[in-house]
Amino acid sequence: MTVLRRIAPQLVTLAALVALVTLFFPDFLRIEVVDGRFVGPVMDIAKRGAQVGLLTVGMTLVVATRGIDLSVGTVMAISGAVAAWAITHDVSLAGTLALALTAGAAAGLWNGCLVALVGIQPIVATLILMTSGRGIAQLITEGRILTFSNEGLAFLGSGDLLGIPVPALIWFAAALAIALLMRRTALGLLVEAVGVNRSASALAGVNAAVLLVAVYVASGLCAGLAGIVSAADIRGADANNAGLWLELDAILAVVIGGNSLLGGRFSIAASLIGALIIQTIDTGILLAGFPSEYNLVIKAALVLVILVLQSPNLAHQWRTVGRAARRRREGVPLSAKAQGQ
Amino acid sequence: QTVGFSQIGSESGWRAAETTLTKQQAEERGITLKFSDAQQKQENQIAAIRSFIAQGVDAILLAPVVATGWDSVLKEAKDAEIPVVLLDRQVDSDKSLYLTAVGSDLVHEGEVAGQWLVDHVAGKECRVVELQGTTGSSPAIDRKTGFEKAIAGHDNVKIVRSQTGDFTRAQGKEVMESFLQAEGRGQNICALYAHNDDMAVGAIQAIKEAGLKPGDDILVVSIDGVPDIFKAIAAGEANATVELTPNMAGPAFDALKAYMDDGTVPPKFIQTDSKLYTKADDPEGEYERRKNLGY
Amino acid sequence: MNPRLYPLAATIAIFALAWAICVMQFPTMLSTRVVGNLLTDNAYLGIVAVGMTIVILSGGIDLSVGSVIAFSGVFIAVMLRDTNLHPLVVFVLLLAVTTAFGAAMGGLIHALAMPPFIVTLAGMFLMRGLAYMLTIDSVPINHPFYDLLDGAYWLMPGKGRLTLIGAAMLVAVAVGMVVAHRTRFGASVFALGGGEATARLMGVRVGRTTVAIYAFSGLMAGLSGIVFSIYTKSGYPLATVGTELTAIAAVVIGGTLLTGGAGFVFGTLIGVLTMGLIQTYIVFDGTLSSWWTKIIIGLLLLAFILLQKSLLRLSAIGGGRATRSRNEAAA
Amino acid sequence: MLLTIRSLTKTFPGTTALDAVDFDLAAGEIHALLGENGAGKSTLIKCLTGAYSRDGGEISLEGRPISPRSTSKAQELGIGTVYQEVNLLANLTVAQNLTFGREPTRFGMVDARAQKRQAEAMLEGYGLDIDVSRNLAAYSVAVRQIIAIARAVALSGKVLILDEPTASLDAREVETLFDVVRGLRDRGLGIVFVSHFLDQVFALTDRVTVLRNGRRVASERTADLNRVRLIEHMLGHALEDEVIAHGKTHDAAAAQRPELLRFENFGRRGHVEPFDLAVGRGEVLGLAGLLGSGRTESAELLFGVVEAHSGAARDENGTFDLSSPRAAVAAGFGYAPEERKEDGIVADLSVRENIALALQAHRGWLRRLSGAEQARLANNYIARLDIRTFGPEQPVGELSGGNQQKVVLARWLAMNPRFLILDEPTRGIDVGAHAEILRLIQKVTAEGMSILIISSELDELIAVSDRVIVVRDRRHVAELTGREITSDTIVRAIAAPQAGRQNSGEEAA
Ligand SMILES: Nc1ncnc2c1ncn2[C@@H]1O[C@H](COP(=O)(O)OP(=O)(O)OP(=O)(O)O)[C@@H](O)[C@H]1O
Ligand SMILES: Nc1ncnc2c1ncn2[C@@H]1O[C@H](COP(=O)(O)OP(=O)(O)OP(=O)(O)O)[C@@H](O)[C@H]1O
Ligand SMILES: [Mg+2]
Ligand SMILES: [Mg+2]
Repeated sequence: MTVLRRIAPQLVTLAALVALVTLFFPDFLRIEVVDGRFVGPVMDIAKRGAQVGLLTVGMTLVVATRGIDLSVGTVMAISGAVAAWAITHDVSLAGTLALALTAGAAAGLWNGCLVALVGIQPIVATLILMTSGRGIAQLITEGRILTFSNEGLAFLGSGDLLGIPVPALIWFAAALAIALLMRRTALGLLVEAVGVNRSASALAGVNAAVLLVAVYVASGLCAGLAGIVSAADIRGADANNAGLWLELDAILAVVIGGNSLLGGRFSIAASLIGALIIQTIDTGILLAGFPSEYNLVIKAALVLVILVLQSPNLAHQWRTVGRAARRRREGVPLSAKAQGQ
Repeated sequence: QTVGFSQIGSESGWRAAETTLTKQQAEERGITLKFSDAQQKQENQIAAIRSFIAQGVDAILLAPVVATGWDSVLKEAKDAEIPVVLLDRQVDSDKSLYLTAVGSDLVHEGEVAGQWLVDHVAGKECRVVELQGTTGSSPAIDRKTGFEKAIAGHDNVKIVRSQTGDFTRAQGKEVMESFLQAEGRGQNICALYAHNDDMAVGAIQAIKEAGLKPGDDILVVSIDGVPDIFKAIAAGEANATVELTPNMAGPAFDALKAYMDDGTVPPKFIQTDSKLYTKADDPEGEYERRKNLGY
Repeated sequence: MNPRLYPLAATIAIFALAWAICVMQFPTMLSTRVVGNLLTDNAYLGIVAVGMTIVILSGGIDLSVGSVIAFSGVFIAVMLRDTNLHPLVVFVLLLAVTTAFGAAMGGLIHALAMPPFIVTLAGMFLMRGLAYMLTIDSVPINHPFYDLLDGAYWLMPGKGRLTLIGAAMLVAVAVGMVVAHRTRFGASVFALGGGEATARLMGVRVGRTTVAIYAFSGLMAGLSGIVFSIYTKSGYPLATVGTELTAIAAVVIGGTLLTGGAGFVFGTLIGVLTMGLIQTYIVFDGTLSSWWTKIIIGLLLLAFILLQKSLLRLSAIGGGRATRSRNEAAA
Repeated sequence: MLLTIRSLTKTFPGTTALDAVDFDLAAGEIHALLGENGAGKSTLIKCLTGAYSRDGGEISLEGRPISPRSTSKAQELGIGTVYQEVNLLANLTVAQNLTFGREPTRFGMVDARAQKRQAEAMLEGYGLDIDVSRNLAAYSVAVRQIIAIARAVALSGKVLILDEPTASLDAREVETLFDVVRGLRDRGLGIVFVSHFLDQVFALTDRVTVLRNGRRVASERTADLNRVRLIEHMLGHALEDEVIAHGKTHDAAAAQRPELLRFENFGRRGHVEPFDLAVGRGEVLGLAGLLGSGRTESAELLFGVVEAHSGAARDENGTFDLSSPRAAVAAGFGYAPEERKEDGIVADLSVRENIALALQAHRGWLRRLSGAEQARLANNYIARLDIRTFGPEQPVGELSGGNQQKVVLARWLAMNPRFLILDEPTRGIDVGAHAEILRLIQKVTAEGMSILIISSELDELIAVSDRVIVVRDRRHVAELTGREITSDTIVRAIAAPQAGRQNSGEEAA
C-alpha cells in the first residue's frame, strides 16, 4: 500500500505519456500473439527498456548513497566484450556469463574502492572508468564488432519465454531480486543511512566503507548484465557504442522515479517506472515518425515537463494556491479578480 | 620519414580497419607513423595537427571528422611547409591548403545504392525505410542526398520512414523494430536502405525476429562493404552493398612519395571505387578477403 | 603558507612536474609553439571551465555547456549565412540567448528545488536538439571579420603564436578570479557551496544567486562558443560532445571540490592546461592505439588526482592538523 | 515597544509549531524566551527573521509593520541573529564569515585587507586571538559560536537574537558574552535570549516569556519569578526532583567498584597524550576541561573514531580491538557525539530508524529488525525520554534540537552497551529532559553500565560523576575521586599554570 502511494506520481506520468503516444500512434497499446509470442510496441518497450532498466536498478542504489556512477555505460561495453570474447573462445555459456558478470563486478569494485577507500568524489572516480573503460573493451575486441553465433547467448537478447521477451524477464527478475534483498534484509536501511549521513552512520557502527563498495559492485553487476543483454541482442560486442550515454538515461530514470540525488530514501520500483517512462519516450519518438533531428528536442521537452510536474516544490505550491483559493472562496465574496480567474 | 596521422576515432569496425591498413601501409614503406586518435572530436584533431607541426613531421594524414573548420590549421601546416593529405572525407577549405584528398564520393555511394534499388524493383511499387547515420554527420547527409537523387523521378520508389540509427548495430535493430511496428508489422515495407552496413546487420536481425525474411520480404541495401554484410549477402539476407575501401592510406602514401621525390603534384581528388556488390559477386570470397583486415 | 592554498599549490607543483617529465622525453615540448598551441587549442575549454568552476563552487553542476557551445557555433554560422548582421551583433544576440538560457536553468533549479544535475542534463538535450533544428549540416563561416579575428596573434619568439582566443581565455580566467574571489557575488557562491541552508540564514539571496550563477555559466559557454566558432570558423551541431565532462575534470584537477565551497579559478586554468598537456603528450608519443589512448588518458587523470590527494595529505600531517582525520575520510 | 509580535502562527505538516503567539521586546531589555524542547522558540525566531514564512500574525519594529522575506532583509532592518546550531560557513575564512554581506569594497571589489582589519575589530572584546584569514573549519565549535555571536552583534542595529548561544561555551566565555550583551542593552538594543540554563536566565535577563506547545503561557519580569515557578511554567507541572540539586554524595566508599575495562598507555600523536584509565562497573567518569583541551578527542580515541597510536584496551578477557567505531560497538561501547547534526542524527530517516540504527548495524544486515520490533523500540524510548514528535515515523531532522539529542541517546540506550561515552549529552536540552537524562544515567549505571561523560557544566559533572578526570592541553592531568570532587578542586586543576585560552586550531603544542 505504501509502495503504491510512493510510486503513484510515476504511474500517473507513465499513463499520461502512454496516452500521449497513443494520440500519435493509435496502435500503441495493441498486443497480438504471433507464433506464441506477444508482439506490439508495449512488448518492445519492455524488451528495449531492459538495458536502461538494469542500469537503473544499480544506479538507484548508488544514488541512495549520495553517489553517482557515470561508468555504467562503459561497463556494459566491457562485459559485452568479455562475453563475446569468451563465447568465441569456446568457453561454455555458463562460464561466459560468469566471466562477463565478474568483469562487471570488478569494474564496480574498482569504482567502489576509489570512492569509499581512496575518497575520490563519485563523479570523478567513475568518470575515470567511463573514459578509459571503452579503451579496455576495445582492447578485448581489438576495435571490431566481435560477433558470435551461439544461440544460447543470443537467446538472452532476443529469445522468448512463455511468449515474453527474455530481456524483459531478466530485467524484472533482477529488479525484484535486488528490491527484495534491500527490503527483506536491513541493507535498505543501512544504505539509506549512509547516504544521508555517512559520518553519523559510521559512528553508529555501520560499516559504511564496505557498504559503499558493495553498492558500486552491485551497480557494476547490473551493468554487466545489461552488457550481456546488449551483446546478445545484436549477437556481437560493439565496444564503442554499447551503452553509449546510457548512464545519463539511467540517472534520469532514477530522478524521474522520485529519488533524490542527495541520497537517502530510495525506491527501486519507482526507478523502474522511471526507466519505463524514458523508454516509452524513446520508442514513442521512433513510432511517431518525426524527422530524427527533432528527437532530442522532443525528449528534452518531455523530460522537462515531467520534472516540473513531479517537482515536490510545485506540488507544495499547488497545495498553497489551492488552500488560498479555497479560503478566498469561503471567506470573501467573489471579487472581480476571482471571477476573472 | 615521419608522417602524422590524425584519425577521427574508432567508432566503427570500418574505421578500425582503416587504421589497421594505414599502419600496415606505413610499415611496408618504412615510414614512421605518428598516430593520434581524436575520439570523434574536431578540437582534438586540430590540436593533434598543431602538435604534429610543432614536432616537425614530414607529412600529415587527416581523416577529418567534419567538412568545415580546417582553414587556419591547414594554413599553419602550409606555412610550415608540411603537405597534408585528406583521407576518406572532404573538407570545404580552399583546395590550395592540402595536397590531395583520397576518398570516395559519399553522394555517389548513395546514388549507387539508390540506382540498384530502382533497377531491382523495376517499376514495382516500393516503400522504403531508411536508417540514417548519426544526425549531422557528413556521410549521413551525403548518403541520404545521393539516394534521394537516384530515386527522384521514380515515383514507385519512395521513402516512407527515415530515422537515425547512429551508425550502430544496436540502434539499427531498435529503430528497425519500430519501423516494423509502425508499418503493419513490416507488411508495408518493401526495402531497407541503411547508411552503413552495421545498421543493416542489426536491422536484418530485427526483420528475422519479426518472422519475415530479410532479402526476400524486405530488400536490404547498404553501404561500406564490411565482412559481415558479405556473410549476410551470401546467406541471402542482404541484397547489395556499396564498397567503401578502408585502404585510403595506400594511394595517399603513393601520392606523397611522388610529391616528395620529384615534386609531382597529384590531382586534388583521388577517388576510390564505389563498387556495388550483390549475391552475384562471390560474397563468400569477398568475406574471406576482408575478415582479417581489422574490421 | 595559508593552508587554504595547499590544494592550489599541489596542483601547480604537479603540473610543473608533469611538464618537466614531458620535456625530458620530448625537448620540443618546451618550445613556445607548444605553449602557444596549449593556450589556443584549449581556449574554448578554459573559458567554459571558468563558468563551470563558479557553478561547482556553488555546489552545482552544469552539464549543458557542451551543447551550448555547439548551439552557439551553429547559431552564429546560420545567422551570418542567412542575414547581413555584423558578427559583433550576432555575438551580442547569442550571448543574450545563452545567458538567458543559463538563467532559466538556474531559475528552474531554484524554483523547483530540482538537482542541477538533472535540470542541466535536460538543458543539454535541449540545446543540442535546438542546434539540430537550426541545421544538421556543418556550416562554414566566411566573413572578413572572422578572418581578422582568426588572423590576430602575436608571434612569440620561437614561432609560437599567442592567438587572440588564447589571450581571451587568459582574460576570462582573470575575470573569473575576480568574480569568484573578490566580489560579494563570489562570496555568495562560496557560501552556497558551503551549505544552502546556512547560506540562507547568513543572508544570501539564494534564488537570485542561483540564477546568476547559471546565467554566468551560460554566458561563459556562449563566449566559449564564440571562441570555438573562431577556432573552427564554422558551426557544427555535433561539435563538443562531452566537453562538459572534460571541463568538470579540469575543474576538479584544478583543486576545486565537486561538493562545492572550496576551490580556485586559477587552479582551473592549471587543470585545463594539464588536460591539454596529457593530450599533447599522447600526440607527441604517437604510438598509442585508439584504445590505449583512452586507457592512458584515464590513468593519467587518476594519477593526477591521487598525487594531489597524497600531497595534500602530507601537507596536512606536516602543517598541523587542519582537519580531523575523520572528516578527511568522509570527504 | 521596540518589537511587537501579535498572534504569530506557523504550522508544519503535522504540527502547529506556533499558535497565535504574542511577544514584546522593549528597547534596552534582555528578554528570555524559554520553553521545553520543541516549544517553538527557534521557530518563532526564524519567522521573525524571515527564514520561515509565517502563516499568520503581525510583526512590527518600532511601530512599523515589517515582513522580512529573507534573512538578509532582516539584517538590513537591524536584526542580528545567532541561530541555534548554525555555526556559520566552515569553508569560508573567519574574516569572510564575520563580514559576510557587508564586505568592505573598493572599486566594486572586496578589499581583503580592510576585510581582515574589520574582522579583527569585530572580534575585539571577546578575548579571542585567532588568525581571521584561516578557514572557520580550523576552529572548534566554541570558537565558532563566539564568532557567530560577534557577527550577530555587529549586525544588530536594533535587535539581537541569541538562540542558545551558550550551549557550547564554558563559564569564562559565558561571562565574556554576558558583558558584551549587557553593554548592548545599555546602548538601547533589545535582546532576545534563548537558553536552557536557568541560572543564566536569572543572572542576565530582565523579562521572561515562556512558550509551551507553541503557545505563550507566561510573560513576566524575571525579578518576580523564582526557579520553581519558572519550571512550572515551562513544564506545566512541578519538577519532582531536580537531580542537580541533590546529586551524588561523594563518599570514599563509593569508589570501590569491580573493574570493567582498562586502557593502558592509550594515546595518539598530535591528538591526546598517552594516558591510563580504569573504568569500574557501573561507574560514572566525568571528563572536565576547558574548551579545546582535548576532551572530545579523548572520547573519539576511546571509541576508535581515530585510531590510537599507542596502548591497548583490556577487559577481563584480555585486550580487544578498538580500531574503528564498529570494533568499539562490538566491544560493547556506545558514543553519543558532541556535534549531533553532523555526527549524530541521520536527518532524513525517521525517529524509529534512527533509534534502531546502531542495534541494526550491530546485528548485521542479514538479521533485520522487523518494522514492528523497531516501532516497539522507538515507542518505548519516545515515552521514556519524552521525545516530542508526532510519531515514530517523523524524520528526525524535523525535531527540535533537544529532541534530536534524545533520539541519539535512545539509539545507544537501545544497544544496552557496557561502556557508554556521552559528549555533552545535555547540551540544548530543557530542564525537564535534563533531569530525566541524569536520572536515566543513574538508573543505567545502577544496572551495571559504565559511563564516561563530558560536560562543560561543572555542576552537572559533579552531580553525576564518581570520578572526574581533568584534561588540559590534550593531557590527562588530574584524577579526582570522592570528596575531592568539588567545583573548587576541578577549577583549580583545570587552570593551567600558564592559564590562557586554549584556542583550538591555533595550538602550537
Ligand atoms: N522544518 C520543520 N518541519 C517540520 N516540523 C518542524 C520543523 N522545524 C521545527 N518543527 C517542529 O516545530 C516544533 C517547534 O520546534 P522548534 O525548533 O521551534 O523548538 P525549540 O523550542 O527551538 O526547541 P529546542 O529547545 O529543542 O531548540 C517542534 O515540534 C518541531 O518538531
Ligand atoms: N570540526 C573540527 N575541525 C577541525 N578540527 C577540530 C574540529 N573540532 C575540534 N577540532 C580540533 O580538536 C581540538 C579539540 O577539540 P574540541 O575543542 O572539541 O575539544 P574539547 O576539549 O572536547 O572541547 P569541547 O568539547 O568543550 O568543545 C581543537 O583544538 C581543534 O583543533
Ligand atoms: Mg530551538
Ligand atoms: Mg568537545
